[in-house]
Amino acid sequence: MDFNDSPQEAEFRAEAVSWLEQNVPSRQELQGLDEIQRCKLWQKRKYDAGWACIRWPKEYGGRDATAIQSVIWNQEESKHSVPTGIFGIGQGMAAPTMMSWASEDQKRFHLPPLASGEHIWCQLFSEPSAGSDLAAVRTRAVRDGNDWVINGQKIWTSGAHYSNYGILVVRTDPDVPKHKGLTYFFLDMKSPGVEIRPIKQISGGANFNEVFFNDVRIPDEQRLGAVGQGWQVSLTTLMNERAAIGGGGGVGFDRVFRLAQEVTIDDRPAIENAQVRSALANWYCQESGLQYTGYRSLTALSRGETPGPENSIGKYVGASKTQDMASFAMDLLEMSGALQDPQSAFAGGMYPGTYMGSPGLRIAGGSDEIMLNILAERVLGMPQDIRPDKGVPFSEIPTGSNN
Amino acid sequence: MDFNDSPQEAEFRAEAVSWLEQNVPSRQELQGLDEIQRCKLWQKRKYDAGWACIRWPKEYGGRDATAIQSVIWNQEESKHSVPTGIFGIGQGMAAPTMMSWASEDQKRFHLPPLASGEHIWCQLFSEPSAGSDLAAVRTRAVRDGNDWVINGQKIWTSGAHYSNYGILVVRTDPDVPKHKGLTYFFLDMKSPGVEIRPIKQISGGANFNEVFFNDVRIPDEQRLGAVGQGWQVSLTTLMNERAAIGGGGGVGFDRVFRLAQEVTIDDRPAIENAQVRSALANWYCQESGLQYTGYRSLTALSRGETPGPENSIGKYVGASKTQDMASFAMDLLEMSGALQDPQSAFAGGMYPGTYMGSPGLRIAGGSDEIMLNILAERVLGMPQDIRPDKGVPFSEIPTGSNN
Amino acid sequence: MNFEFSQDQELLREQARGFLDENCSLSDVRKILEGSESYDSGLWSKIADLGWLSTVIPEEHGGLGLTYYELSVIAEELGRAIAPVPFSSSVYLAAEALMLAGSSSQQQKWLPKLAIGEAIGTFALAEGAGRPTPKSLTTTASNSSISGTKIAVPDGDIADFAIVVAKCDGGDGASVYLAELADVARRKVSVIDPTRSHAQLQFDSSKAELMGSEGTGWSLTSQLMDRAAVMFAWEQVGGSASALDQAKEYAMGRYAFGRPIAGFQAIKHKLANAYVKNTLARSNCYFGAWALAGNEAELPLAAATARVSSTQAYYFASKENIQTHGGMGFTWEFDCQMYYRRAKLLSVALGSELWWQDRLISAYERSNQPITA
Amino acid sequence: MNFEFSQDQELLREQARGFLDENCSLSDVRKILEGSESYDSGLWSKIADLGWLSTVIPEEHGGLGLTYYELSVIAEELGRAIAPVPFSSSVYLAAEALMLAGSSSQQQKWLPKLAIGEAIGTFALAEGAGRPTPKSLTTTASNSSISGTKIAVPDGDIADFAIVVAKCDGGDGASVYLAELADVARRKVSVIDPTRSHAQLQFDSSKAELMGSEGTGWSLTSQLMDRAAVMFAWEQVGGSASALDQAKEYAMGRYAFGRPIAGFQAIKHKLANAYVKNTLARSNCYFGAWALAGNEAELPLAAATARVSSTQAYYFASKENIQTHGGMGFTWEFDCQMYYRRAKLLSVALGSELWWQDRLISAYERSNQPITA
Repeated sequence: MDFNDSPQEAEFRAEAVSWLEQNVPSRQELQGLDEIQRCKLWQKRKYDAGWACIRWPKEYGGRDATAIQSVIWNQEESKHSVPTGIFGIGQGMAAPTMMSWASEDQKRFHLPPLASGEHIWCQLFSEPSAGSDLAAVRTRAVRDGNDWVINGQKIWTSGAHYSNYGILVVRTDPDVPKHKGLTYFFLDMKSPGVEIRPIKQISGGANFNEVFFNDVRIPDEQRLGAVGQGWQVSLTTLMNERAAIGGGGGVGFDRVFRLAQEVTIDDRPAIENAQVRSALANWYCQESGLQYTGYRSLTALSRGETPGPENSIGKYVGASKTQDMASFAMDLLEMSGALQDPQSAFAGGMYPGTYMGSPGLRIAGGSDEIMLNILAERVLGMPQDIRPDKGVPFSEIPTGSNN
Repeated sequence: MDFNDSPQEAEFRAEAVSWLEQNVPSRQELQGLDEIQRCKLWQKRKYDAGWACIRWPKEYGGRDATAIQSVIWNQEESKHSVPTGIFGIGQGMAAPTMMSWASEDQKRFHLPPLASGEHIWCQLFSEPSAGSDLAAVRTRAVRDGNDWVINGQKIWTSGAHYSNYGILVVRTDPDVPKHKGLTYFFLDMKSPGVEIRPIKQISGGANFNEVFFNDVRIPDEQRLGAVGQGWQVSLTTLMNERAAIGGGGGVGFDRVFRLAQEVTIDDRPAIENAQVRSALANWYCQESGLQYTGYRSLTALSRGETPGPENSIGKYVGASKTQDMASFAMDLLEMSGALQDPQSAFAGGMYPGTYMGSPGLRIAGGSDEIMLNILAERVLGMPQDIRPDKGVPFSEIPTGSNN
Repeated sequence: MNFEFSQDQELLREQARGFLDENCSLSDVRKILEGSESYDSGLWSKIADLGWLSTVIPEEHGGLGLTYYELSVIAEELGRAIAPVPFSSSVYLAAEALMLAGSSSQQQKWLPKLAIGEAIGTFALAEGAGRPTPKSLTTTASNSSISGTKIAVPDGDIADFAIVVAKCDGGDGASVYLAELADVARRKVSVIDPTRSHAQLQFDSSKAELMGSEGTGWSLTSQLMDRAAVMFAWEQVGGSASALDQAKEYAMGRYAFGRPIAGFQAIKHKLANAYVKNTLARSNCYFGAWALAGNEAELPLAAATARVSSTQAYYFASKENIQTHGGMGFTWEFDCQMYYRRAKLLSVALGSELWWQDRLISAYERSNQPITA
Repeated sequence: MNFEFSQDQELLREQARGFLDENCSLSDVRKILEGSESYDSGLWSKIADLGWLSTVIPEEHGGLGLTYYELSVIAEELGRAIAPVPFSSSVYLAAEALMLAGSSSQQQKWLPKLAIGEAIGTFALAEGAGRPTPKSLTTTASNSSISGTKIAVPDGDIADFAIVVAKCDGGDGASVYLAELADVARRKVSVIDPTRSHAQLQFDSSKAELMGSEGTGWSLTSQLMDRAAVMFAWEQVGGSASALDQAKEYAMGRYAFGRPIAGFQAIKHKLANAYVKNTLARSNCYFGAWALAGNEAELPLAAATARVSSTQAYYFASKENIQTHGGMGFTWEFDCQMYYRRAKLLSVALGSELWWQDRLISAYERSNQPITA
């Protein structure tokens, strides 16, 4: 057992390392560009050299790399502070869906610009009344000639305002059971009738948008899968959802450990306090456990196996850990833990900032409760919850005042 | 706000105190008697002086006392180490059921001997396959002339072997929905065909029994409520169930606090360790919270109101607290915390003893999970769980290999 | 046994809740959250008119001379409403400190003003990361003037005076001073809960009057902490109960998979646990109120117990309220955030959970009376 | 990245599990629980025949000279089976101590015997309530003899020799001695887990050989604790996984309210949380095995991390296994109790959770390498 690469892995890593060293954009190159321009510059450079979306087939702009190679690439790339991140949904979720469900022409047309960063895609799944219960989407699509006419609202769409395309799940038949009445499309985000409004979060940030559809027309060619097959198509997308969401936020063990070395309790470093030590030890066990669980799944990849459900574990454990650690760090600072003021806040207000951001980690990408259900059902093989909505026409499923 | 009696309460307390001082049996009186004889002696003495089951109407052997008076009496009686405890189920659960459902003759015949301690009653409700789901009892009763013939098995019956009578819920019609096919009886525990076997618990004790019924005959006169009305009758019994179960066992805050003063960590008293202090502080908050919640419900009684659901809170909070404190105390003792040996175990092995006993506290009288359901449904008014067995004939309700 | 509020006190609660429903709805609180006002001055003056500020101030100082039970009722309702007013600073801390240690002239000067809201007072202890100790305290005093920086001082930007803990070589290492703030350099600082304003106070040989006797600063602070902790705990319990109500209401009306999410055991048991924590905390607050009202020897233990359990209850209820709301609970437009912010502010305001846990055990070690649970 | 057991090691696991299913079923364990035997001698000799006892003992001492990865696999399976044998005392502690500090003559004398199960060894540190310190240690040594009482010593009633920590004025305050027990007064004592026997050893100027050099007792003990902790953690993780399996199996087949209780979120989420704790603990055990196998500088940190997380995981899984079984889980005839008993015994055996939490942070303070989670 070791943490080392196999010879082939080592060789590949070396190649990646040297290319990165020579090609990571300098500060000057990025000077004066906004975040999106920076991301696009770097993505294009990788694409031209064959380092973009390396797991993809060559003909779609990839490199035909293996799973472990792409992990190695990501490890090495992440060692540099390079602008990425706006492509995650397009390359990570939309592309795999296109690969399994789009026509050959569509793939050859849409995938290369996704790889090169020329096109940015977003996801239009969740709705105010369809969160954990995603299949409850109400946004309607009605056939009109060769087009479909879309009306309704989506929510939690990141990057909607700068995306070229979006993947979309809508209801085409409300009179059949809810999983059977869905259809899946991709659409041009510049289509008339698409209205985008940012959502302000309790953390103050606005990383998400609401997207409204008023008689938006989508040509039937942009349908993925058959009419009514939308749920199966979305599963392809969701299987690729980056569980990266909510790994941990800014506040991790080492940071709070160092804080406890810095601040004092009764004139002694807080780290000497047994209660502080005990709390930190438990968090270390969680972080360490997640880290080595990750190594085990990398090993599975490296052996050509598919890793287990550790991603949902990481998301589930990491979110509450982050929330509790942020709260605990504020306690260590006592009254000044509450400060968010740029001028006087400790560590730039990172702890209250994380305290306000962490509730989102416990919800986004599957709430704690959904994660536990997934673990119980898919890993332990326990029965699904009773579903009174099973087999009921969607239009007859009861809803509440808060839906 | 104060902890004082009202004038009438104070007067009543004084009366109780003085009678107790004059009548609590001396050590000599109890010499040579077994536990049951001791309990009966004390109960009879109270009865003769009008201090038995004081809430009951005089004509049934009581004193027509108020709820708060009976609390005051219990407080004062419990200050003396008097032998009680074998009458709890008969006086606390069977009697109230008889009062609401038995005939006047039956009440006059059965209640006075219950009050005087001449008769002991037990409860025959739970079955191996009917625990949390009590209405799932399978023990059958078939009508035969004026009798009912009982076959089946009950479990968790305390005092079965020394009880004169038992209250019994059985299935008289398996072909109607399960709550509708039950009927309630009381029976003479000496009836032919009743077989009693003690159950050994993981704690080593055997406070409960299995009771088997082989063609046991019960005259129809001993039916309480109509045929098929057994569930409603049992609710009367269950409403009176002593939530006293699982108050806490031997290990409470003060004991572990003192242990932490006694044992050392790195040559300093463990109580100086901040982690120990923090854990103890949390347990103190729970015990204190339960105590004053109790005082609030006493106040409600004293004002003639009916107290809320704090009993289920006490049971729920107390059980896990006891388990965790016992485990924690064993940790404080390090290796010798594991000792159960009478000769060398610390504090007579109380901590491992409680560690092994406490899992029962979390199950008996309603599991943690049932308690949370009760709080959510009856206190917060949240919906019941979905019940696939609703309206289904009992004989068609699916069961598993572990039922 | 009479361990309940009296009918008059319950009547006061009804009036208080009715008043706050009308004058301090969550949308009123949101105005302060989103606006630039330090507090809701309209609400503040109405509260003054109701006499709440003067509840426990003796009649000779223009107060109502009522008991801490009445103040407990008001505190719980203010906490439930997340009221954006300097009540805790002015009433639980400043007025309390004056009644505890103020000279009769100090009392005569300030208590009547505090009683009618003509003046706002506060208490200034913290000076930065961690809790000050006799060793770490940097604010100094020399003949009736003090120098040093206090941050974060609740309502420091709007207060007329502050009770300031300053270093002192004799006695227990500190003395308490009363400093008028008119000429003191102050800067408003933003905190986790913008509905409560805070400031940095820069004392530079600023005029200040000694309170109590020289070198009794830490013992006075300790007594003040116990007294204020009971009232803070009531506010926490009120907020926690209100957060639970909000979560339950939402869950009842939010459907997923064809049923109210309130019907899922994950939600039922989550909220049942919040109810349990709230109930225990509230009962501990009763104990605290009793000990404070009678100035009982149990006060330090009762205060710490109420404080620790209500801090834990509010954290749990406020974060699980957001969780129960799902994504919507994380949006700015929803009100869940207000409980979550206030919960954290209150938990660091008087000393952290760790600090009070330690204090609880210390109090038990001193009193060391077995409780018979 | 190759952070997994090898195919050969997985093959060993299959064989081990198959063997234990056949020779160490829960009903076999129950025989020891209910009987008067100190251990399952039949199983013990079969285990010796399989060579498990000699896994990491060097070949020149009659061992297989395999790695700690193989021993980890065996440890997890023994833990899973709740095996009632002196494996941990003889292999993780006695043999380990000999390899760590034994003179070549001590190694030559004892390791071959331990390797084939001809001798059983153990380690004797505890002397009563709390964990001994240089100050509190009472067992004394004077030229090659020791005096004092050790309790509770695992397998002390059946061991041929014990590695004993005794006070010493020089060095770090203690020395480690090897004492044959044939003539030592010993009394079997009952513990929370009767499937593992323990004894009180009364040394009275009993002959004993110094191990390692005088005054290195505490540092040797500390190293031994780290090495043993990894193997104990594997046993704990194995038992915890097995307890979870038992809970799940029961819940699938136990119906209430017309459905398997495994379908209720209260049970689903309870067991999902057990799975999460087990998975994290198991991954930490991998880290521990890696550090032990390579004698890496990270060993103290890795050992403490594996130990703390597996102790917590096993306590949770074993108590919630009983809870999932309801009333039946509390009956003697059901097997849930065996996991619950073993979980507690293992958690106090090498030092409590508190002790290892503190040790974890101390190790991190020394190494202080940020982990990149």
